[in-house]
Amino acid sequence: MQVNEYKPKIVAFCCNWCSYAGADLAGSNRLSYPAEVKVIRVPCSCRVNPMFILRAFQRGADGVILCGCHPGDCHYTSGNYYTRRRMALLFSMLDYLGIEKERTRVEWVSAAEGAKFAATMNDFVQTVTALGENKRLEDLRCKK
Amino acid sequence: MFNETLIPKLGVIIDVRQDTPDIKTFRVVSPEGKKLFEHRPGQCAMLSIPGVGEAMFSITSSPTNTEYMEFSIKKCGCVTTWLHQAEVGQNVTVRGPSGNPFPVDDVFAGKDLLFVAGGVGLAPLRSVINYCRHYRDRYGKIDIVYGSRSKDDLLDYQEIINEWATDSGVNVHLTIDREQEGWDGHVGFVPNYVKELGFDTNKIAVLCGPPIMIKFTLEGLRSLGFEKTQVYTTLELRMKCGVGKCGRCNVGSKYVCKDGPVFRFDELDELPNEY
Amino acid sequence: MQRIGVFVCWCGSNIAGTVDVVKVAEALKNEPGVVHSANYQYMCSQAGQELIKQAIKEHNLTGIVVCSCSPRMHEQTFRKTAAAAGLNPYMVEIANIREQCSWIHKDMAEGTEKAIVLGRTAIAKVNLNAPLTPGESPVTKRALVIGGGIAGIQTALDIADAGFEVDIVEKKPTIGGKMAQIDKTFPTLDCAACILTPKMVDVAQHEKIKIYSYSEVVDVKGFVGNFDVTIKRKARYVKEDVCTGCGLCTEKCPMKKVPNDFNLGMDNKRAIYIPFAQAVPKVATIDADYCNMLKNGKCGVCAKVCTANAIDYTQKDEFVEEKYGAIVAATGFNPISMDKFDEYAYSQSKDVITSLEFERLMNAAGPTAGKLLRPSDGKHPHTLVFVQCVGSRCASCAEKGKEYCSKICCMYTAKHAMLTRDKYPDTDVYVFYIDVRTPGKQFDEFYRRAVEEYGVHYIKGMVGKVSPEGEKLIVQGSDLIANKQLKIEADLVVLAAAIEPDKSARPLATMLTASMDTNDFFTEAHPKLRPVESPTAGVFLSGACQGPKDFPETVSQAGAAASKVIGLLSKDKLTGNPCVAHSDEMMCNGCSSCEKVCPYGAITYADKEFRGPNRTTLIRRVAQVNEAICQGCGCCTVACPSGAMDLKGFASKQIMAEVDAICK
Amino acid sequence: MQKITRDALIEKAQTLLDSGVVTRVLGWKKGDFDYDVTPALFTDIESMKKDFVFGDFCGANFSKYLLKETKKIGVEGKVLVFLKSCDTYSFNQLLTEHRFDREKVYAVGIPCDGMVDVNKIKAIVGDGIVSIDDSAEVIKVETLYDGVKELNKADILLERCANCKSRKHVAYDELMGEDGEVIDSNRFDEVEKLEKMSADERFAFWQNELSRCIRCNACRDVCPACTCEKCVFNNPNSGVENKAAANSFEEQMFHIIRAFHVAGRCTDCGECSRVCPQHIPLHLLNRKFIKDINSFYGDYQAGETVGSRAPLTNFTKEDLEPSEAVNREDK
Amino acid sequence: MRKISLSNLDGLFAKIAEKSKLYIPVDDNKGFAAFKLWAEGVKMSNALNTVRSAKDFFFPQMENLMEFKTEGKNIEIIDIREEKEDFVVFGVRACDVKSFEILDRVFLSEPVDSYYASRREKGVIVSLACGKPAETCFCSAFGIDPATPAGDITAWKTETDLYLKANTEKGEKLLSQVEGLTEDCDDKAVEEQKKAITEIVKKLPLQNLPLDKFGKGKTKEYFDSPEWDELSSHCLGCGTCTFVCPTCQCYDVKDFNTGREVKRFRCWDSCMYSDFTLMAHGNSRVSQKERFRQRFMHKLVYYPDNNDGLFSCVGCGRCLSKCPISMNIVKVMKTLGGKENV
Repeated sequence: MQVNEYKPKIVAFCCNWCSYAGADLAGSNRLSYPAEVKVIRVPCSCRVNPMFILRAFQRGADGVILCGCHPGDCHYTSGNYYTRRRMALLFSMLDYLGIEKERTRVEWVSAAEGAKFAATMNDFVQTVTALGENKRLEDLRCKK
Repeated sequence: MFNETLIPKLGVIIDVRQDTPDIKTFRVVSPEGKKLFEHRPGQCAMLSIPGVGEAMFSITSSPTNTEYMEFSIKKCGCVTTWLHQAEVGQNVTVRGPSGNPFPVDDVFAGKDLLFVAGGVGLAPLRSVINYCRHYRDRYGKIDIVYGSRSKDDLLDYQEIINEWATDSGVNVHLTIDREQEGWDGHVGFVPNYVKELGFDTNKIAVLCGPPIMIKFTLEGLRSLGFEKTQVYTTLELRMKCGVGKCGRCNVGSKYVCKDGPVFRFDELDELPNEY
Repeated sequence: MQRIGVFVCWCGSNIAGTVDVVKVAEALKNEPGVVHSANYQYMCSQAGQELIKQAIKEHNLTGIVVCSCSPRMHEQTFRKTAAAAGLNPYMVEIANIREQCSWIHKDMAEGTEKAIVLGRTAIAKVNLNAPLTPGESPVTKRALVIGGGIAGIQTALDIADAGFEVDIVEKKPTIGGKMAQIDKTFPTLDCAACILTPKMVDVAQHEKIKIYSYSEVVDVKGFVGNFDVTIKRKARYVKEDVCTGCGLCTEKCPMKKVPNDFNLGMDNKRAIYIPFAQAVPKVATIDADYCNMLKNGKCGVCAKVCTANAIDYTQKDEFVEEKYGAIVAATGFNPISMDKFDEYAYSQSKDVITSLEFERLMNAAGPTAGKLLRPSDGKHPHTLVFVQCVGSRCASCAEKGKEYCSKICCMYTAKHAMLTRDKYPDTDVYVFYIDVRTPGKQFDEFYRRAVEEYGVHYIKGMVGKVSPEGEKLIVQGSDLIANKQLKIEADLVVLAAAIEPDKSARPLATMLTASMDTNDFFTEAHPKLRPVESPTAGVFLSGACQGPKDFPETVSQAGAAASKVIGLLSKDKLTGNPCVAHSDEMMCNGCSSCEKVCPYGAITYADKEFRGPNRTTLIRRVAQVNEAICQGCGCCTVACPSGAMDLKGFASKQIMAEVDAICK
Repeated sequence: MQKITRDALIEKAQTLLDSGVVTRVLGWKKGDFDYDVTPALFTDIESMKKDFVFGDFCGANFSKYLLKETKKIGVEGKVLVFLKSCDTYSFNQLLTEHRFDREKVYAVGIPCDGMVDVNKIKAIVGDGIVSIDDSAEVIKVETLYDGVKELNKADILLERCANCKSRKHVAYDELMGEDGEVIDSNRFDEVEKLEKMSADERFAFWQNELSRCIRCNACRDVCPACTCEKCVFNNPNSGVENKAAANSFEEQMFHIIRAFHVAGRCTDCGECSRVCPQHIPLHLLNRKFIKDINSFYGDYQAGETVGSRAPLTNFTKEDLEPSEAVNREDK
Repeated sequence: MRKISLSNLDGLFAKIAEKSKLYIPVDDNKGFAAFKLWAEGVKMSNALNTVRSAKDFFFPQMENLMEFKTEGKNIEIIDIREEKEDFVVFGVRACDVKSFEILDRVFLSEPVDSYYASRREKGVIVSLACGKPAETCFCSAFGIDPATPAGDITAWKTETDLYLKANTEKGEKLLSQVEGLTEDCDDKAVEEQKKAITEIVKKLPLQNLPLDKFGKGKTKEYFDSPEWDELSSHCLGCGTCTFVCPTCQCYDVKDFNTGREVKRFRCWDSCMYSDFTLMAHGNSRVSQKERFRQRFMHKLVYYPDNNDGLFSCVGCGRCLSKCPISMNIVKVMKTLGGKENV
């Protein structure tokens, strides 16, 4: 095994009703995706504050992905619509500040889409790995 | 590189005592089990838990105690809340001593002393009281008036009853704010009690407690004929550095952490009313 | 500082196969707050749970982390375990090391490392957990049904039959709604009145049901289990409890030219009227816009003839305040106005009518006593043209009509065509359609009978124009299958007007803080899983106010809504989800951002007094969360810029601690 | 546009004070130089006649002062505030957010043809300004070292005035002079220029700008949208509290979060950039959000009306996806 | 007195930079100056002064003090102080040089602040006379001579040359390091410049501040002045004045938990901030008025009280040009000090 192989840190926020269940389904179906992805369960994607995303980057995350129910399917009827607006604006701002836009992503994953969850995570990890370490939103104090 | 006052010493909590429902007394020593540093009665120290914060507390044990230091701490902010859930063996950091002590060896020497405290206000006075009790022959008569909301809120109750009250020449006057079952002592607010007790003015008085108690006790003492030059108190303000540099604990030109916390009332009169 | 116990589950080999559970338990021992760490084959088993209970007692634990399967699987189990040992159930967190770790990773080292991180993350969260207690609120055991159509009637009957009191508020003088105006029902062709009126009588006679007819809901306050509703009882100038419904006044009233809205204005009624013979309550009502006595103080005939002394010209609108535990919206539908469809000459010719008007023409109690006669000249029509989708499926003409399919038109048009041909075999009946949609039991068979047995001419195509020419109506349309233009000289044109929610629904939704879609249909709490509930707790949806429906669908939804209401009212107390939003009033500045994004209307504002500097009192507007309504999505927490709004159980600090633990 | 004069404002104030419509006046007080006017509260006409000034340096947005002024305890009557067109947008936005009691304010709209940036003057004439005569379109500046110089007002306008979005007053009790129009300004040009850069260039640009930040909070404290009781950056429990930026992350964090918190609420009043002691073009952050909101969700001007629903507290089912937002050609 | 042709300024800088880090005022893209590390090609600003003061060199806005590692109940205290490098700050104006004396009295008084002291020890200050003071300058009101600034070395810049004169041992040492580049000279040109500056200073508008009204022992006189209400009424409570001020030295000590260790750092704080004196059970300075008053009373009364009458203001004028609402110490002094004259 290669020792120096770069492994990104990925934080995935998943809503309890769709995406977290989708992640569970991926597990039940033994669909593998890289261990670098760690899921944080939130009631709804709309619970995710931009501050959480910045916090993750500060603490050393290389990529942050937000998963919620498909628009229209929100357990709380409208939460993900707000998420969509908030993240569209936030990501656009990060891009505007010159931060790689590939480091952040929003994906809608339903409870039935275990395969999509795994595929999304595989793809995201691949993308972030290609980008390399997060340098533009890092807090050196938190790095080893 | 020379010593830096901002860098604390390591302390270990070796005993936690629940004094009242919201006050605990912590006994702190160095990791080697020794007393961390010497202090004078009335001085303070900064305790801190890294990541939680640092705060200033009176050293409540007497300087004559050579084994350890004690801090009586009321739960109110985030450092104190954290400390209240700490257990024996917990490390803390300690900086000090800070500030000026009570003038126990000159001004107080040979005099009758009156200590008036309310609630957790006994904490800063405990070190002076025990110091004066330790050197009992250096001082005249000692009166202690102490009051709290209820019997349960009296700090160091056992020590007061079993040790202070039994000393010769020491008179303890306890009071609580409201009648309570199992309490046959005095009931009423401290300032009134002080007036009722009607002390002679040939003594030094030391006050510590909530601002409202201080205000009315001082008025009471004045009506008994005390001069402001005879009355001392200790102040508490937001502190950070403890060495008079960070700029926040000043009252006028005086820094509480450096020039205080002990002030005489005539000195306070010279300062603006911003404490 | 918490005293946390960590319990790592093997799940047989499900977890232990790719995660070194012993190592995980060992590694997590050193995390902040952890005082006990154990592993066991099946934590969810009786023995495993016992292990946890014992540890709670033995180590005086204040928090628990179970590293096991998904919280969606056993979070409840372990919460109950904790509760059984005297620990607050919300001091339990699950680290999902099965579905999100052991099952997806093959490498033992990798799986173990990740499991440790997931465990650490859960520990970081528990360190900031606080015991939570679900709020409780009492339930007023009475329901309000708004709308007295078939949906409202069915819902009310079902609730009342379960033993709960129900009030129906109906804005018209009688309940019955649209169904009372309908002649026959598809696909069975039984008489609408015959199946509806017995139900109306049931309602009237039911001891648990109270009808507020000729009334409207004007204010709703409160929340699930505890609504305070103000009902306006419009003055009908007839004492409802005195009137016997004999109908004498309606015959003697000299004001004869009052358009009869029950027959859609196709005939007249008197200024004092009973809408139809089977009306419930069967009480007369005076139309104040036409009554001479009320307008000019001259007449008083009805009072004179009324033997029961029921007439009261001085009656005023009354306001009644009632408490309810649940509210059902059953406000129904209306055909859209044909004003914008002048190409069909609706306003130019009396012989262009809507399908609902056609129902009245065919109805024995209608303006023509059931004879099919042209409204213009009372002659028998020979050529009838039915136009489908008038204002429905108007994707490109949204400003005129509706984008959605009105769902019922295909079937009732088939019914109309069939009944026409059945009663009047001398007629030619044409139906212009875009598609014929017949997904329902016996629906397609019904439609085919119309075509095959009754010889109705179905033409796939649109009608471009209807122009009156003399006595005839020239219908120009296209036949898409034959690919040719058609011109039909018709005697009567019937428009299948799209249906839309009743106009009263929008203000009602605002009062109920229930959400609506862009078409003003009520939104359901979940389109698939909670179709009869509104997102606002305690508000339920019955019938066409939620979307176009036919009778069977309406009745089944009405029953479903009733069962939800019964479920709610059968509880003495409502236990909430304790993971709800909470506003820190010291930080809130009352900007209303949170309120705007709350899908449940759980946030209200109050002016509260705060201590200001120098012993002053400041009054500030602050947000308050009604825990009984809040569902805990957390949308408000992000809308709030100051962070005054936080979510219990998923607090910002907790989530950030999880982030930190993962990234560490 | 006719220029409003100091005397006209004093006269207006006098009328309103005399008739009892208002009891006090928010205005500008002259300073030691011709350009350092200070906001002040006047309670009588004599002090106004003595100290009140109005001219090209009265850029400060007074709408936020209404929060404090209308909450004063024991003070009777209304406060008179003069609002430039841009101020009226902030005024409305604050009303939308229930931040002050409209009943306690008498707002007089005043025409404005742009305010002047003293830093731009100094950049041209250098230090040692003795006097500035701003009574005409050509502004005369006298310095210790260089005598009198004449400057075109257009060249020395505050950034926000050079890119004025509206001369229309959207809120007032009374308007002095004629109302202007909403202007189809070029205010997004700078944003577009940045958008056209590569990510690396943008990153370098912002690093250079933000690294100057001294976290004095002037941008926040002057901002009419920043009216939190306790800012997250002051709150030890928020998880983002910080007093001084330790590194570029914290610099970015502060400005991203601040811009996000005012997104959809920012009226583009430009005060943040005006007061920044380090001349960081903070408006370019806010304008980015405004521009994105306009292009993603349709034109929206915060403060145009009272009670409007901000874009971030609203949605449509057809909103674009975040991935589309960052990959848009026209963004 | 030594001199060097301005054309060889880069040579001088290069020479200094050989031995120690050299910081000079440099213009940014908008023409505002800041001290930057000199390197080949970095040009000195012609601006009168930097936006930030020079106090950063000894009292940086943020610095880590120590670290802690915690595990279970145990805490480990790690002293992270290390030997500082030598550095030279070139082009410090008279006002900022004076500010070091004011800061010294705080940080170097017992108990000495070792973080400050170690930087102070390693830093060499080359001051620069102010050829063209601005209208906001009022250093001379505090007895500071912009024509002859203090510092380890004083420099004067004429059209053609830079004149250097060492004032301290540190200065001598630095001058000898660059001896080869400079030449001995008389002080004629310098004296001329001094005279010119003195003439200009006389014309500056803010020279005659009522300083005699302030200073030691004036607490009672001003503390309860009704003027504070109006002066502070529109203060935004931001930290601009304190952060651009060369003498403001209040700081906060905070902890940052990286997840692995706790870094205790100090950073500038402002007495203008509402949380400056906030405690769990209240705030001794409840409103902006008290905070505003504290700042100016400290500069004009409290500090002089504790420091032999020395004011804690050097008249640099930064707060005059940077305050968002143009409120500043001059207005405070004129309002409070002038009240008897009215």
